[in-house]
Amino acid sequence: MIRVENVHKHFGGLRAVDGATLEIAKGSITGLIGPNGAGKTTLFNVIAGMFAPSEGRVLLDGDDITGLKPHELFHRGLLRTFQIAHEFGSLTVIENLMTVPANQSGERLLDVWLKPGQIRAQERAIREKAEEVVAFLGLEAVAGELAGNLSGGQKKLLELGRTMMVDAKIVFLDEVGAGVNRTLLRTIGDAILRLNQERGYTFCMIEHDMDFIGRLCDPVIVMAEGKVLMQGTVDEVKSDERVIEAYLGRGVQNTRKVMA
Amino acid sequence: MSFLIAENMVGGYGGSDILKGCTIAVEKGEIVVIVGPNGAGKSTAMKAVFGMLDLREGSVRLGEDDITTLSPQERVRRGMGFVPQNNNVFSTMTVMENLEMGAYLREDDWSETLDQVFTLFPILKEKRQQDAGELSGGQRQQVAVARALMTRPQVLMLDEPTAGVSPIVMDELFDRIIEIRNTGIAILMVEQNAAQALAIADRGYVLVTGENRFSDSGQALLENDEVRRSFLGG
Amino acid sequence: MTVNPRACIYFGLMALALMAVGFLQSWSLALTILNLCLISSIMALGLNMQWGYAGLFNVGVMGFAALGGVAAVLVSQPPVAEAWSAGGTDLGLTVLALAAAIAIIVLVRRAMGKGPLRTFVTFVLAIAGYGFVRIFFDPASEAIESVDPSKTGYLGGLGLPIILAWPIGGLIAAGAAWMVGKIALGLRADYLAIATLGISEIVLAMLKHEDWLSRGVKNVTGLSRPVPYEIELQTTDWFLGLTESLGAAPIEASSVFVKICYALLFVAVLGILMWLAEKALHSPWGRMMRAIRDNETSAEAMGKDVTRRHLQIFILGAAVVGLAGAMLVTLDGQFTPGTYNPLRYTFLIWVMVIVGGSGNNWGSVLGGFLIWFVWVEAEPAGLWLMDLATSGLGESSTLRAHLLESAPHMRLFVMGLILLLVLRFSPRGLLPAKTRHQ
Amino acid sequence: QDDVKIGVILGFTGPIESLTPDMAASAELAMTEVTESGLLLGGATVTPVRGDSTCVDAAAATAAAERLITSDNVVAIVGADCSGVTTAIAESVAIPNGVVMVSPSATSPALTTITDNGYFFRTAPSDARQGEILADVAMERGIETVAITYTNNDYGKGLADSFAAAYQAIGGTVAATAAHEDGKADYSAEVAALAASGADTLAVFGYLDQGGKGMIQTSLDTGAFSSFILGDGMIGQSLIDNIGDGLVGTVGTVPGSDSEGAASFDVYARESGIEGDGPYRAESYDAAALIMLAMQAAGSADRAAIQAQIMNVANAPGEPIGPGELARGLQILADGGEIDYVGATNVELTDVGEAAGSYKELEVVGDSFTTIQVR
Amino acid sequence: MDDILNAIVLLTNFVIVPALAYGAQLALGALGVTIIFGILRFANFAHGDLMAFATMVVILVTWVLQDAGIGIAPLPTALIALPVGILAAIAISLFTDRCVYRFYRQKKSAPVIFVIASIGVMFMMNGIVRVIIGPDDQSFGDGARFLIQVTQFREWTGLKEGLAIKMSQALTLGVAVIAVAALFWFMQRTRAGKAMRAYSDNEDLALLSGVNPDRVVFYAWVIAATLATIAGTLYGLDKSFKPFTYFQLLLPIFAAAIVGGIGQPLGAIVGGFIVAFSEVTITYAYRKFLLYLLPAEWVPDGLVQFLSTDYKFAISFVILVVVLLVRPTGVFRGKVI
Ligand SMILES: Nc1ncnc2c1ncn2[C@@H]1O[C@H](COP(=O)(O)OP(=O)(O)OP(=O)(O)O)[C@@H](O)[C@H]1O
Ligand SMILES: Nc1ncnc2c1ncn2[C@@H]1O[C@H](COP(=O)(O)OP(=O)(O)OP(=O)(O)O)[C@@H](O)[C@H]1O
Ligand SMILES: [Mg+2]
Ligand SMILES: [Mg+2]
Repeated sequence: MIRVENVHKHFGGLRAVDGATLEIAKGSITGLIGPNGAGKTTLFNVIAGMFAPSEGRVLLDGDDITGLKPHELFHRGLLRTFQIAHEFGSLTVIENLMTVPANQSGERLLDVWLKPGQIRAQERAIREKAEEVVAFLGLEAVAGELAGNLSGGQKKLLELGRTMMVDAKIVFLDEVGAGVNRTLLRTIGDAILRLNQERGYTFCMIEHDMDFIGRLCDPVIVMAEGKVLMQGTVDEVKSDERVIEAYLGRGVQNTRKVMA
Repeated sequence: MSFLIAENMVGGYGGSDILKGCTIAVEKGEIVVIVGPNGAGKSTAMKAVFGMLDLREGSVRLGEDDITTLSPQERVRRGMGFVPQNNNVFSTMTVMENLEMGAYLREDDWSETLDQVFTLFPILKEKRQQDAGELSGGQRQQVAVARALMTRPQVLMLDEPTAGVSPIVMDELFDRIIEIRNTGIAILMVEQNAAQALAIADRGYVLVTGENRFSDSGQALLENDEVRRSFLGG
Repeated sequence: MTVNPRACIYFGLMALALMAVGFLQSWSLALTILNLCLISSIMALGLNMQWGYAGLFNVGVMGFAALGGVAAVLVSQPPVAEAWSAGGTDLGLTVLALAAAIAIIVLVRRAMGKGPLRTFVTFVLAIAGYGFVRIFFDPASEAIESVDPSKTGYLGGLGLPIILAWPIGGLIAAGAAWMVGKIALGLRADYLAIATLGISEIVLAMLKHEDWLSRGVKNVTGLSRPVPYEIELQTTDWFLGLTESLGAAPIEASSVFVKICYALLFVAVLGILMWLAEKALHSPWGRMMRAIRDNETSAEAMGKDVTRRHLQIFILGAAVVGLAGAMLVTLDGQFTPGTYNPLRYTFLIWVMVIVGGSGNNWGSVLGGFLIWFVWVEAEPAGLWLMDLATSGLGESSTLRAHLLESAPHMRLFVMGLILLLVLRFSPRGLLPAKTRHQ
Repeated sequence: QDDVKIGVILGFTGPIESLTPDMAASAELAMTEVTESGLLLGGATVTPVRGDSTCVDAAAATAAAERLITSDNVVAIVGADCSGVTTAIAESVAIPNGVVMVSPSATSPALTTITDNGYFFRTAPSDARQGEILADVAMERGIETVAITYTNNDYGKGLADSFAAAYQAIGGTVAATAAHEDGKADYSAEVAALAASGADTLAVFGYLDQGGKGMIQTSLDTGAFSSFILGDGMIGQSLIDNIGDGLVGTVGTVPGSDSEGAASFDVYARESGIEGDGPYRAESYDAAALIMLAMQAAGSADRAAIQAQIMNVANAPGEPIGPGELARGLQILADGGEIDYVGATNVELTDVGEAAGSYKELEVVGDSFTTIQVR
Repeated sequence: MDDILNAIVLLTNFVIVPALAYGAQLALGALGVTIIFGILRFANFAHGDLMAFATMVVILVTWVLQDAGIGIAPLPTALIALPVGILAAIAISLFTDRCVYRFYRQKKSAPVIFVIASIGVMFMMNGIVRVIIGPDDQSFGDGARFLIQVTQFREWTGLKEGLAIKMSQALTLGVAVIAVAALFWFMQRTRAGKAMRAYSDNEDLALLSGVNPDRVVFYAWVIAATLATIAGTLYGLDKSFKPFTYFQLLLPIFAAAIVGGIGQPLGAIVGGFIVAFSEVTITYAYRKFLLYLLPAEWVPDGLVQFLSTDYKFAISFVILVVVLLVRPTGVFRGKVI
């Protein structure tokens, strides 16, 4: 579905992404892990059109999408969330969600002035959908709150919620789990699975919580120093020496770690 | 009587109260972990303890003194250090300058602390001339913790220090926190990686809608089924 | 839409203030102030669209207002036949030459691939084109400007009713905004500010120096009016009859009547604009604009074409400012490029938007009213204050004389004081934008 | 009626704010003189009411005029100053309300043809004529090439145009022309460009405490020009005081005559702490004087009555009246006689109600302007 | 050879020296704006009027000194009065901060609120200065006016072209260089400077590091007021003092600050020179210059001027816009509001 071919992204002398080549299969939930600073987020940014790559190209269903703007990619069904939440701070949670759907006729000024009826109907539908998402994420209590006033974890949830407002083909999740309560994260994991199975979403997610990755992802891609280190199932990855060395550490065997 | 104790805090951001009478205490040489659902008021409680939020009720005491009305920078002077959840680095300053700012109030020679910090987070030594704003998410988090360590506090408060850091760094961080605790510093920490955090905690609080729901030793909380199911994802 | 009680109170107070002027000073003055309040409101509304809706930091209000103003000249003044015959041909050639130059540049750019070479060639061609166009343009402008320079010296306008200049002024400003936006909207906040500031200075420099078009600093006075002249009214039978039946003095009545006519026109324009603006702001479109203002990156990732939306709102806002500029020139009856200075046409409008409450259309209208009112009434108020403050000094004191002498400057002082007071006690403006907090 | 109000609308704030206080003071000097004489309409006092024209903001200026006319009920207006706001006030306030305006300083040729119903007068001559006279002065002194700089408004531009046209018509060469904006920080670019033209003489049509001064200062500092030709806005002692020796030999013209009028006004004004030879001060005095004399001639402070009498008191026949002699004029009028107000600037109004204008040719000798002749 | 020297002197006299001096003047002003922007994070529109206020105090003191016959010829007397002016400027800055800005700081208002508040302060200061000293032109310079005079230079060198360097120009340039160096050192190297940068970056976090915000704000105003006084006085010595001109100076100062990268002291200096040089070089008429260098028949008839001085401001803004398009945050990566 997505093919990344020899992508480089350099900041001055720093090679944040340094020749990454990988593929994300249709219908999969692909995990992307790697040490801090491995270039995962940067790669997402290149794929999602935030940065132009210094070199290389990105294909979506065989079409070259390198250099397309984020909003164009959105219309092709490519969505992403941000590692550091990017909410619309002065809109309420509900409004944040209602802003997402594309092609709202209410976003065209002439329609606003000339076709109020049509807009009202559309708005009703969108609002219902947004309320569904809010309920799902357990944000009812803050539905009318300005998104800027949410707690760190709530912002993360909202970030995820936005991708649920439209029918996406592929969703890139950048550390949705960081800062989210683990009980809730389980529910989110269930939702991701459901979206994947019932609606055929493809996911690619960056995550540091190996339990979460282990539950959802197959395959897992490991990045280090801007390159793809390896790809495989969770178990393959977990037992790979290089991955343990660079990323997982031996803390799993640590005496502190009482929980299995 | 604990070293740092915030009792019966009530307050919020102007609208309705977020904190509804919660109490948090930490002893010297003790790690206390706060867990709870998103939006429970954990960060708010931390800010309140640090004086970044006006309390309507309740008091904060450090050692013998009532510090409820002191300003945050006055609390820093008294030996409190804090890593907030968001916006926790100086993004237009280099990593090195971030660390220097951590040592801003220190009169003594802090080069030793700096060495310790660099051994803990080797990546920071490598990137010390880079602006913190250009770091990856996890690297920023490391800078934030390192900055707080540089203050050499008596009480160290961390709001989700491990959010977004890789497992290997997280383990090291926890190891390090234990070491710090062993030097007699009080540590108060909010965590969503709750299982790992409670494992090293001496005591833990579960905070829900601004109130203490459970408080017990870390081990006991981990073993409490209800807590595990509802809050630890287990 | 619910009625905001606070808005009612403020607008009520504003009405009272204007009535007080009517009773204490004169109705004619009250109406003069009202008319300018209305125009200021429209200008503030335009700026509010750019800043309040979309967060575009436009500090070039003056330029758009001036472009709107020049429309009044170009639409309403009679054409100057001698000037057309003196320079018309050359001017036609200039237009052709310009079109040709642009066409060549566009073609060459199409033919070449992207890269520094293309930029360089474009640059060289642009300079050559500039030289080429000037071959025709220089004699044209010279010929036109030498036609009776002390009276005309320009091409004149279309000789149409001046009211048409309002929408046309809006269009001209919109066209300029399109160009400015294409160039500068990629810049971020404060950099956009300085770019727009600069561009407004450029627009003004052109209006001042391109005499063949607008007479430049020699000014165009005596523009036609959309309403009757007082002098004519004073000798018109039906009007005299009217004043007689009302028992009013014809001279005062005529000037009040004319101002009421203007006021009605302005209110109509403001009413229509407000309806459109309110509809837009409280629609999904308005929500999208606020989202874009909050976080462009994220809006872009949510499928909103931020660049296009910015351009759209920038053009709309500029058009409204241009419209107001044309209305102002119509009311003044003259177009004087020297009038335009950033203090009066940019900063004062900004003060209106902020004091009113940015993001809120009603706030802008209120800000327009309040600030203009203060701007005018600060002069006598300053004098009065000074008189009061120095009354203890005795009639012959030189200090008192000096201070009274400088009283006009108290206008600035009073203006500043009021601004600071409003800002102090209502930092988000008198009518803050509603943030639906629960 | 024992208290008559006369409006004084000048740009007390804005670009010419440094010129206006003395202009207003001169006008008010005439009013005090009349009040103290106790002869106006059998002992009426005259009170000035000031309004701020801002010089540039037509909207604010009309509002100020509106206030003076409809609220303070002034019977006539001395003002305004800059041509733009003057036109705006005249057209939308003064003329519709039937109030006389006498401007001391709006010199734009365009004002000659404004449809004023006879309500607009000015004691300053139109610029068109000054340009011709200055051209002659320059040519007679053997200056054959000049560079021109003018303040970028209708006054500067108009004067520069008329000077250039007249000068070229009698064989002079204008090597370069550059406008300067008043109140700006730096004029090196303008001076540099003008200097490159190769001319030695710079004609400056601006204001002596504005850009005009800056242009001269910069020219002297860089050695770009050594001699200057000055328009009326540049004439004043303060220019010499500020700039010093470099100006020696500079020539200029200023409206006025060598009548004892101008000199005695200077002396008279200085007693009240006004520098009487500064720009437009004498004109301001005359403007106020004309209004009050017309009032006396009409025997009433009625607005229309004043308008009807302005021309009569300004022009012959009648007893000539100079500055400081208003009491005498009032007395003659009270006794039913006729006067010809000459005033400080040799007032003689053309049939469209503006000063016909004689000009003084001045030269800087030592450290002051000296009148060479009157044209 | 002489021709080449003449050409160089010509260009130096009419382009380089004036542009350097003007650039330095703008730079000093821009430094003050940039400091406030960098630390308190708003564009201070009252800066021009702060300069006017400070200069007014200097003038008043200078007059007193001149009357008393105290001076330091050949340097201007105003330099002795400078400290008083600086103190007055600091006092009024701190006073306005206390009465106006502090409130918004505590409320964490949006930067544009500060900007508008500063417009309010600008209006008020505008009024105060005019009420005290009046709107007129004031000259207060004394001492030697020139370092080198045109006639002297011609005599010394025997060249046809002359060169003038004014005392005030040399002073301004020197002071600007010293000021920026000192400021740079202060901000980058000293503890207080680092605290200021930290504060400007992330106010809350600075508090958590123990930075005393009141101290930072105090320093910021002290520096800005000092710079304003120096800039205003030097400018007044070079040209003359007039409140309205000081207000007008604001636009090029802002342009300079922004093109250099706002919040960056070095940027302010570079920005000042970019604005000044673009104004002078692009509108200069190169005919005379070319006449020295080329055979007469090669030199075109016109003035060889790229653009008329009418478009002087326009052109400097065009350059600004171009610079910003190429480097969207100014020459030295500035901040964004
Ligand atoms: N805008 C930028 N300018 C300069 N360097 C950058 C920029 N953005 C990222 N980098 C550098 O690129 C490298 C990769 O960063 P990236 O954010 O992609 O890491 P990551 O894999 O997402 O790490 P994490 O797990 O910590 O989020 C880092 O070393 C970072 O310092
Ligand atoms: N600045 C603010 N203004 C208003 N309300 C706020 C603000 N910050 C937080 N809140 C509200 O206070 C509540 C508690 O927030 P807090 O940040 O303390 O949660 P938390 O327990 O730290 O959650 P998380 O684990 O997600 O970080 C939330 O409902 C949030 O919406
Ligand atoms: Mg990342
Ligand atoms: Mg939190």
